[in-house]
Amino acid sequence: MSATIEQQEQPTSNSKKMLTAMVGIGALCALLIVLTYEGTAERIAFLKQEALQNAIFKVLPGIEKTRAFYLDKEGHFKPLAENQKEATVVYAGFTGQGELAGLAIQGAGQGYADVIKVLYGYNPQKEEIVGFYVLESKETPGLGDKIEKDEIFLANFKAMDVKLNADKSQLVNSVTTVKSGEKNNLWEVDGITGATISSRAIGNILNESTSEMLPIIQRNISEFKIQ
Amino acid sequence: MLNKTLHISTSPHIVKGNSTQVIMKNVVYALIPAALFSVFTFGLSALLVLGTAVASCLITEYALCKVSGRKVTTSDYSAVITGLLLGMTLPPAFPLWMVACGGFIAIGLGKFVFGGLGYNVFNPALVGRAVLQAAFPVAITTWTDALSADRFTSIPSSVLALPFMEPVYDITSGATPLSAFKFDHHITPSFDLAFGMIGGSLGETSSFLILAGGVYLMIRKMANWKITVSILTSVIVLSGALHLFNAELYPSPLFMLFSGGLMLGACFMATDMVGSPLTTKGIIVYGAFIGILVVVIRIWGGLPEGVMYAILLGNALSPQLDQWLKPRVYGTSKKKKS
Amino acid sequence: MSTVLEKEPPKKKDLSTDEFIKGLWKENPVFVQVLGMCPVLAVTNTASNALAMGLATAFVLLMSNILISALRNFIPKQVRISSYILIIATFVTIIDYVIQAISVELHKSLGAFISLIVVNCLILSRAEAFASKNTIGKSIMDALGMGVGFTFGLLCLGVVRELLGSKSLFGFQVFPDQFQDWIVMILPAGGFFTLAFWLLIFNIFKSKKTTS
Amino acid sequence: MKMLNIHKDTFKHGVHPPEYKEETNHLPIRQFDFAPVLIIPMAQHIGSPSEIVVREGQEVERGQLLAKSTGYVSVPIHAPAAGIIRKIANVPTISGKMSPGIFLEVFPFSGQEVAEGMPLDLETASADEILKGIQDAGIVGLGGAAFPTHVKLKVPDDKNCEVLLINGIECEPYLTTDHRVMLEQTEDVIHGIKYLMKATGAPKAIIGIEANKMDAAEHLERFIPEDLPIEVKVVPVKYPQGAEKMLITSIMGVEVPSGGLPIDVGAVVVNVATAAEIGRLLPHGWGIQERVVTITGPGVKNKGNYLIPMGTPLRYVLDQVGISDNISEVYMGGPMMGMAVSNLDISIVKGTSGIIVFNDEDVVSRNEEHPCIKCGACVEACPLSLNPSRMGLMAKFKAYDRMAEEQNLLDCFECGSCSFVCPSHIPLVQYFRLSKSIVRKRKSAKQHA
Amino acid sequence: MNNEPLWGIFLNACLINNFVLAYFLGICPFLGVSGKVDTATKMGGAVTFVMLISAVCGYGIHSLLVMIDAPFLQLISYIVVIASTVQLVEMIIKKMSPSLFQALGIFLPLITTNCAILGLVLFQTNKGYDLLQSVFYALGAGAGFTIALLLMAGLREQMEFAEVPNVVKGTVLTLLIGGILSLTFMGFSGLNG
Ligand SMILES: Cc1cc2nc3c(=O)[nH]c(=O)nc-3n(C[C@H](O)[C@H](O)[C@H](O)COP(=O)(O)O)c2cc1C
Ligand SMILES: Cc1cc2nc3c(=O)[nH]c(=O)nc-3n(C[C@H](O)[C@H](O)[C@H](O)COP(=O)(O)O)c2cc1C
Ligand SMILES: Cc1cc2nc3c(=O)[nH]c(=O)nc-3n(C[C@H](O)[C@H](O)[C@H](O)COP(=O)(O)O)c2cc1C
Ligand SMILES: Cc1cc2nc3c(=O)[nH]c(=O)nc-3n(C[C@H](O)[C@H](O)[C@H](O)CO)c2cc1C
Ligand code: SF4
Ligand code: SF4
Ligand code: SF4
Ligand code: SF4
Ligand code: FES
Repeated sequence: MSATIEQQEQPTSNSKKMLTAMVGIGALCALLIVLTYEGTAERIAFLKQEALQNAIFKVLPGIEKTRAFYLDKEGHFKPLAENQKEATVVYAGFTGQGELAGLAIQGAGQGYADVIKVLYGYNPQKEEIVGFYVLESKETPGLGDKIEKDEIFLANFKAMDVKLNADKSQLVNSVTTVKSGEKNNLWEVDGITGATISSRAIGNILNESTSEMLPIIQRNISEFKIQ
Repeated sequence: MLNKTLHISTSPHIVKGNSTQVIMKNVVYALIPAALFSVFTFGLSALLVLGTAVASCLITEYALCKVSGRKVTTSDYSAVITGLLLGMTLPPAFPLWMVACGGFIAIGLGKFVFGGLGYNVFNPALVGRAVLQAAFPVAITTWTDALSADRFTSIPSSVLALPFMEPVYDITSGATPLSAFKFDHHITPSFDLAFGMIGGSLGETSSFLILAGGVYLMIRKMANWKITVSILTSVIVLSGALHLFNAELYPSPLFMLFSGGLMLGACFMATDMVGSPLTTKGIIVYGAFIGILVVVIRIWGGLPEGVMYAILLGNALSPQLDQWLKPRVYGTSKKKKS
Repeated sequence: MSTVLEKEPPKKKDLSTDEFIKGLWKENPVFVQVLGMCPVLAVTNTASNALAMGLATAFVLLMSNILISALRNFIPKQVRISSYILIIATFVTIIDYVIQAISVELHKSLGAFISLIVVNCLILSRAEAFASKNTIGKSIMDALGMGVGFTFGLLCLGVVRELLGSKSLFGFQVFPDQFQDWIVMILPAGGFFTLAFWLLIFNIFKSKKTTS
Repeated sequence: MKMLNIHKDTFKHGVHPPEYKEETNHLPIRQFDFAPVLIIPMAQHIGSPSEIVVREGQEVERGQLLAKSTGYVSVPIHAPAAGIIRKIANVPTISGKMSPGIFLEVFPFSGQEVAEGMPLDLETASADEILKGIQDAGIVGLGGAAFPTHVKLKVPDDKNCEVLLINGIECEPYLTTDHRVMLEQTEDVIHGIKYLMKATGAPKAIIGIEANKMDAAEHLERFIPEDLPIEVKVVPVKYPQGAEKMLITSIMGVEVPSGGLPIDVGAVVVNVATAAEIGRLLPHGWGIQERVVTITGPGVKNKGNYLIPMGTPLRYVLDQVGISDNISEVYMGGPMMGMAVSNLDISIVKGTSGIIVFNDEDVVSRNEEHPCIKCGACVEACPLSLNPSRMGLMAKFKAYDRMAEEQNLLDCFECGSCSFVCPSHIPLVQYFRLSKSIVRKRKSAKQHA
Repeated sequence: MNNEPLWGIFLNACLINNFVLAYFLGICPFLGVSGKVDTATKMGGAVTFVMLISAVCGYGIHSLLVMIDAPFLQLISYIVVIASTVQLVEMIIKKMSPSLFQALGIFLPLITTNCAILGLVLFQTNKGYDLLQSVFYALGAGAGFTIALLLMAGLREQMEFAEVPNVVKGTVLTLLIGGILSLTFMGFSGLNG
């Protein structure tokens, strides 16, 4: 680190004094930071894990264990090792008996204010979305943030029809958002008045994510095993 | 006879016709037909909204002048215009207390803090509306259907909502042609658009009367026709090109022209000289900028309507336009800039 | 609240109390110096965010003032700014981890603005203008005064914005259910308007005082 | 007959005030009676005032030298009538300042023959002799500025005069003096142009006339001999086409550089009445004694174009033509640039081109002033493409130096177009006049310091 | 990890979530250096330039930190890198083009402690942009910053000669104009979606 600092200052006559000062301060700072990091890392990791677990349990009701899988380049799901970082990760939820009960999938897309990130639960047997949770959104409080809290809106995702066609290549009915109160089919999202844009964004995110992920998941459903 | 004391004034000793006050008065006249029509289509609530808007603007202007010890300027009609135009941009079932807040903001924030008439850089009525839209986005996008049967006998309960309380809607909320287009890809027939049998703000529903008022002002040289023409032309050209390219996705220029607040904006709001550039070149670019932005926001943006934002941005850009398109002073070379 | 502060006569004898008081009122970083405005506007959409941000800043201010004051004779002139930045960045990193360890939610709502305390001009300006020239004791008082003054400023904004924007205070509902939220207050524009509003009040108050 | 040269080009911007010329433009020039006493101020031209060479009680002939020039930028003054010098005292002038002046009691029964001087033959005289002759004749610009003409005609050694522009534009409303001069003193005009061309060395002359004086243009066209390189060009009607910069742009298509003079683009501009005066006086070696003045306006009973002796008191003039009971303001010059008269004891001088009398109801200056609404009318009017709106605001906030630095204030020639169009009735020109004088004062103070 | 299109990133940073008007980054120069169009232009140029360089360096640093797995050094290394690049840039410009240094010189040190720059690098890391995306993000943010600063400067120059009430003059008016501008920029929302 002190190397980076040196480059910032031109060497002058009393450069030795400067060097000692900077190295000294650098060392002190590094010490402080590392101490804090070590002291808090565990708790932070725990809190983060807890938050994620909570979300997964929320979108996949009735599961007892989870395991993360990633999609490799050949289009297969592999268990995710600890600290491994991959682009596409899904979380499989298992019942107490170790049976696959559902998959928690992340989706993202442009909302009214910024990108919205969601996590939704997919039940591969029933071919339904069974749960929905907003991971991140900057939608307007009081308007767009109803997508996180509005009971009626969240009810859309208790049992949403996302059936694939016979050869498992695409959705039978794409997910669409309709005007508030006009929902007639199980694959439709009943919009929120005053937050049409946000609710439409959710529909789009789900539609995109399901069209892309579900065919792959269904093809490789056997790869999700608890151990 | 010749011992009379003479007055002295400085040249020039003759002046051209219209004075500021006369211009302002005529803008009010030009707005009245469209305002009356909105009362006809939306009934009592429209009357109340317009009345409250004008009254709150006048009261605010009077109060602020008094408080700051300035000359009271309520008689120059400009606050009346601001009030009328603010009212025209609001939906008919808008709570009156919010209208009053809008009037206060329009004059206070939009005009007074800048130094009063002539010094404001943004269109006061639109500042009022922009704040209202950001503060109460639900109320300002709840539309009543036009020509409801009981419009002259009953007042929607939302209009009379208690101050600072959330309005309760007992009306069926309709869609505006623009939101119907944006969210449902439904195009309203042109006839309905032009003659106002549609939902929308008070001043969105009678494009023809507004255009007529605007033309009256332009003929009397009280509004700059170049602004209006520049806006409308750029809207027609851009949306026309898009429509030719893909008529499914992009609505026709006719729809663009007569829907939403474009006419009101182009004839009465963008033409407010206070916020527009001084030079002819600047004015034309300003108009084109507004027109293009309206189309862009309507077609690609998140919001169904963009006239208000386009005009406010045009206002913000005006000083720059004046600077960039500053005419070369006679007898100086191009390079010399200040 | 402000009038109460105004009436309190500065205690002449105790110099360190002076340092404390000036940050609260006469040199209030938000209302008088208008320093470090970015967090002021960005994270004051609720009172709790404002408080957390204020305290975090105050913490960094205090710790870096202490350290810089302690090291003031050791740091050569040429590298002092770099050293200050290094020290400040260290404490910001620390408070960042501490907040994460307290609550992930809170960390999320303050977002990148915790990290941005590094560049808050208030801290660097106190380091340069005060801590580098004064004893640890005085620097602590200065940092406390400025920190509390800054937190007070943030709270003034946060309270107004949260009350009007979501009818609550520190998350507890204050106004009745039917109260119409002014959503603009929690939007960026609301930040500008609220700060302008407080400065306006301040100006009116000052001009009244000078005329009377 | 040559085809009339109708010119479509004109300068940018400008305004179209109502003309009001039809009331006097058909009225031939009439000789005005001599007033019993003529009051002749010494400061009636730009430059240093003339120095009196006569005594009180002295009898003078018409055309005799009363005062001599006191330097290069100065001209002599000649007696406008035969009479006796009654008094030499300070007299008021239109600017409000006092000036030394001569009270000349006119001999009532004199034939008023003009005393012969030193004739100047066009064929034999050199350019410098002509310039000297012009100065000796006391000639100053009759277009309004009253700047000594010989100074203007002197072409600097490093420059060339390529064209002599004769200014017959007369763009001010109401005024018709130049119009009548072109119709009635045609020969003098052409004779004067010959002198002027010789004096400046200009190979050709162009007479610029606005399209509302087609009769004068056609008349001149008919009169100009085929072999003379003199052209008549008719330009569209627009104020202030008569300003020399605008005239040069309209006719030559070039711009006089900011801060420069017409000669920088190879032109010298002379008013048509000035030319006529040169053509009339020089062959006889006379001095200037009278000039054509349009007297008009709603408050005047006998409107017309009059040949009035220099020094005739304004009070006498108004008495003779008759004025209405409710007069309110009297202007010397046109309504766009002319000055309001505060004192009727001033007299007609060489620079007086018109007298306009307004009644109470015609006066516009009492219109209430409103704030500038940024309508841009003034910007569209200013012939120099200045920004009067911005300058008006800057003047209000006393940012005079910045007006000069950023807004080219000193280029403004106070034409009044901006004030004329301003719907808020802001006295813009008045602001600019004041600002210019303050800036000039500060500049010279800085130079002296 | 992020597949936003480049134009969307640019628009987002420039207009929709303008750094100054929506994220409140760089408020101090927005309030302080927006009095004159001329200086505002130069400041905007300088900030854009430094943003671009910082974004590239920040991307490099981030990759490095991921490699050595030391996330806790992120902030401190970012700030050090930004400070050094600014100083390096200053030195290079001084050598290469004294006239440019004349124009930008006074602004460069100010930029060191400008939160918009640090904010940019932090956000780009949070969003997981790759190098090209980061460059577009920086260009958008810089352009947006410049636009906001220019608009404000134009408006403030206009307000120099206005009868602004005394209690409003100065920072209050600037903030109010900033608020209205911020409202106005809301019109761009959704343009990238
Ligand atoms: C300040 C403001 C914030 C807004 N925030 C959101 C939002 O977060 N989500 C959203 O969908 N629409 C938002 N909107 C858009 C309007 O509410 C828009 O008119 C509405 O989404 C249209 O839906 P409606 O047809 O149901 O009224 C916002 C508008 C404004 C003015
Ligand atoms: C605004 C303005 C308008 C003028 N209009 C005329 C005009 O119509 N006719 C004219 O002869 N001179 C006019 N002048 C004066 C000319 O610029 C120029 O001084 C004159 O033609 C020179 O001739 P003189 O010196 O013989 O008077 C005007 C000047 C100004 C500033
Ligand atoms: C001090 C002074 C010096 C001048 N010198 C010259 C000159 O050398 N050559 C010239 O053509 N005009 C000269 N002029 C005349 C002006 O350019 C101009 O013709 C005169 O002021 C009247 O023009 P106007 O009525 O258009 O303003 C001079 C004027 C002044 C006040
Ligand atoms: C043609 C014309 C259009 C106007 N448009 C508006 C407007 O849109 N909003 C407004 O508040 N005032 C408008 N006014 C009135 C006046 O110019 C306005 O109150 C000033 O902006 C206040 O300084 C208009 C005036 C005229 C002459
Ligand atoms: S006073 Fe008028 S008529 Fe005379 S020269 Fe000037 S503008 Fe022309
Ligand atoms: S008076 Fe000056 S500013 Fe006004 S129009 Fe004439 S030249 Fe332009
Ligand atoms: S004409 Fe008058 S009101 Fe119009 S811009 Fe010019 S000064 Fe302002
Ligand atoms: S960082 Fe610079 S611009 Fe911002 S407040 Fe501090 S000194 Fe001012
Ligand atoms: S620029 Fe953001 S805190 Fe100063």
